Amino acid sequence: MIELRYFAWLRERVGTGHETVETEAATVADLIEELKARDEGYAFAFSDTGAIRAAVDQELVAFDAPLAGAREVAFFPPMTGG
Amino acid sequence: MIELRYFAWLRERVGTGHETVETEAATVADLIEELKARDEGYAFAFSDTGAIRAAVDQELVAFDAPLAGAREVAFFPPMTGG
Amino acid sequence: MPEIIVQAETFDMGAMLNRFAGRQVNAGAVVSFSGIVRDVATGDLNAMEIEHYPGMTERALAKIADEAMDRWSLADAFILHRHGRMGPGETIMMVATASRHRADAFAAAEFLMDYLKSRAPFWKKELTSDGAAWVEARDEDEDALSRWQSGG
Amino acid sequence: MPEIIVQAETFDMGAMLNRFAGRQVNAGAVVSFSGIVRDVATGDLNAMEIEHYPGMTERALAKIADEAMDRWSLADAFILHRHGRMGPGETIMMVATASRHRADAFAAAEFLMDYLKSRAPFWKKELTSDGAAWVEARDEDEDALSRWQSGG
Repeated sequence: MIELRYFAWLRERVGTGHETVETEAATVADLIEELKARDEGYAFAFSDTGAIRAAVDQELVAFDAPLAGAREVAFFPPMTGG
Repeated sequence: MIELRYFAWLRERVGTGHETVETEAATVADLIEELKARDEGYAFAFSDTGAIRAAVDQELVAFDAPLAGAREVAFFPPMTGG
Repeated sequence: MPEIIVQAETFDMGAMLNRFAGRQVNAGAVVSFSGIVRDVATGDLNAMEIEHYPGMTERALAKIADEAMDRWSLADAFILHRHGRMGPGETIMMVATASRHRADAFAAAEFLMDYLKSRAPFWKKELTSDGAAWVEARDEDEDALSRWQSGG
Repeated sequence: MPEIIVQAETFDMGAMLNRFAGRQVNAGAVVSFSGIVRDVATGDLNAMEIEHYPGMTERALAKIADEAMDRWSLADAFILHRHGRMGPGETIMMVATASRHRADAFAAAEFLMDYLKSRAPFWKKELTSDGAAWVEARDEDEDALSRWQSGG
């Protein structure tokens, strides 16, 4: 069981800020593919992966990061703080 | 007639903060030579010209700056503000 | 130990600067950066909304501040970033650094800003009379990071 | 039009930062530098005395600030420098810059400091239990100017 979190326009496109999923995905990239296969909303939300960043357990990671042991995975656009 | 001004340790060595002089010196360097020739106090004050800066009419200048038309010449050590 | 504050409430940048400078015992150089909500090009910004990732935000800011403390000779560092809704003219965030050497205080403050812009989980949305729009990340903000990656 | 203040009186850096930031209409980035009297290495600084050249001081600071306004995209700049006697912990001076772009605000503030250090007619004297000693100019302060001379 992994807690998924979405922020900013990704949250708006997915339609929720968080959800819990059962997944066998080995990496962040695998998880994205799984999500995109769900329905057109997810497919649209994740269509431009170049514009998406991911964090595993609140640390920024590359898409090839493994999910073994992860409790929380977050997806969001590039940050715009400051 | 030129008004001379001295600051920081140069003022302390010369023994005054300002004085008025009659001079025929053509440049700042000439004026320094004139002052050094006055007495041992001035000779000591101006002994290390590498450690002295000059301003003519409140603008920093090089020692070869002309004195024609100058009203005020100031001598002081390198600045240490900030 | 750098201080990190994440809050929705407004704050007084001058009071924060005095508070930060006042606790420095032996650091003669204090640099601050403050970010203020500015109007958009079209001149009709009603408000800005900042979303963040509670938990990760504090971790990311602490990590950035620790990195700055490691890279430069700093006595102290401070980051405050707001989230939620704010109007034009309100202060969004502030960083401050203290050092014995001004060059270190300046470099570290700029480093904090560059990293915070692109590595701390905040997202800005501008609300104008045309509606709401997420602010897009700028390539130059990402580029700004590269200079810190080949030796500070 | 940059504001230049030369005074003997103490001042409140936070109040000055708020005053400066508060008059910016469209500049989202405000950088400040404050210099505080710090104790000397031997730990027995009683006071610092700053001598200056009235008249030339104001001209030199205005020139430096104008140069910063020309070089960068600045909305505003501010310099305050004290003279006379001050004790450890007191604020000696402050500069502030405002811009739409943080990189400009940072670069201009650092430029102001670098020039002010070596080109504005102030001289510091440290009073310790051993007596009074003029602070010597540091080569690195002169060196700091060189980077601004090959294009800002």
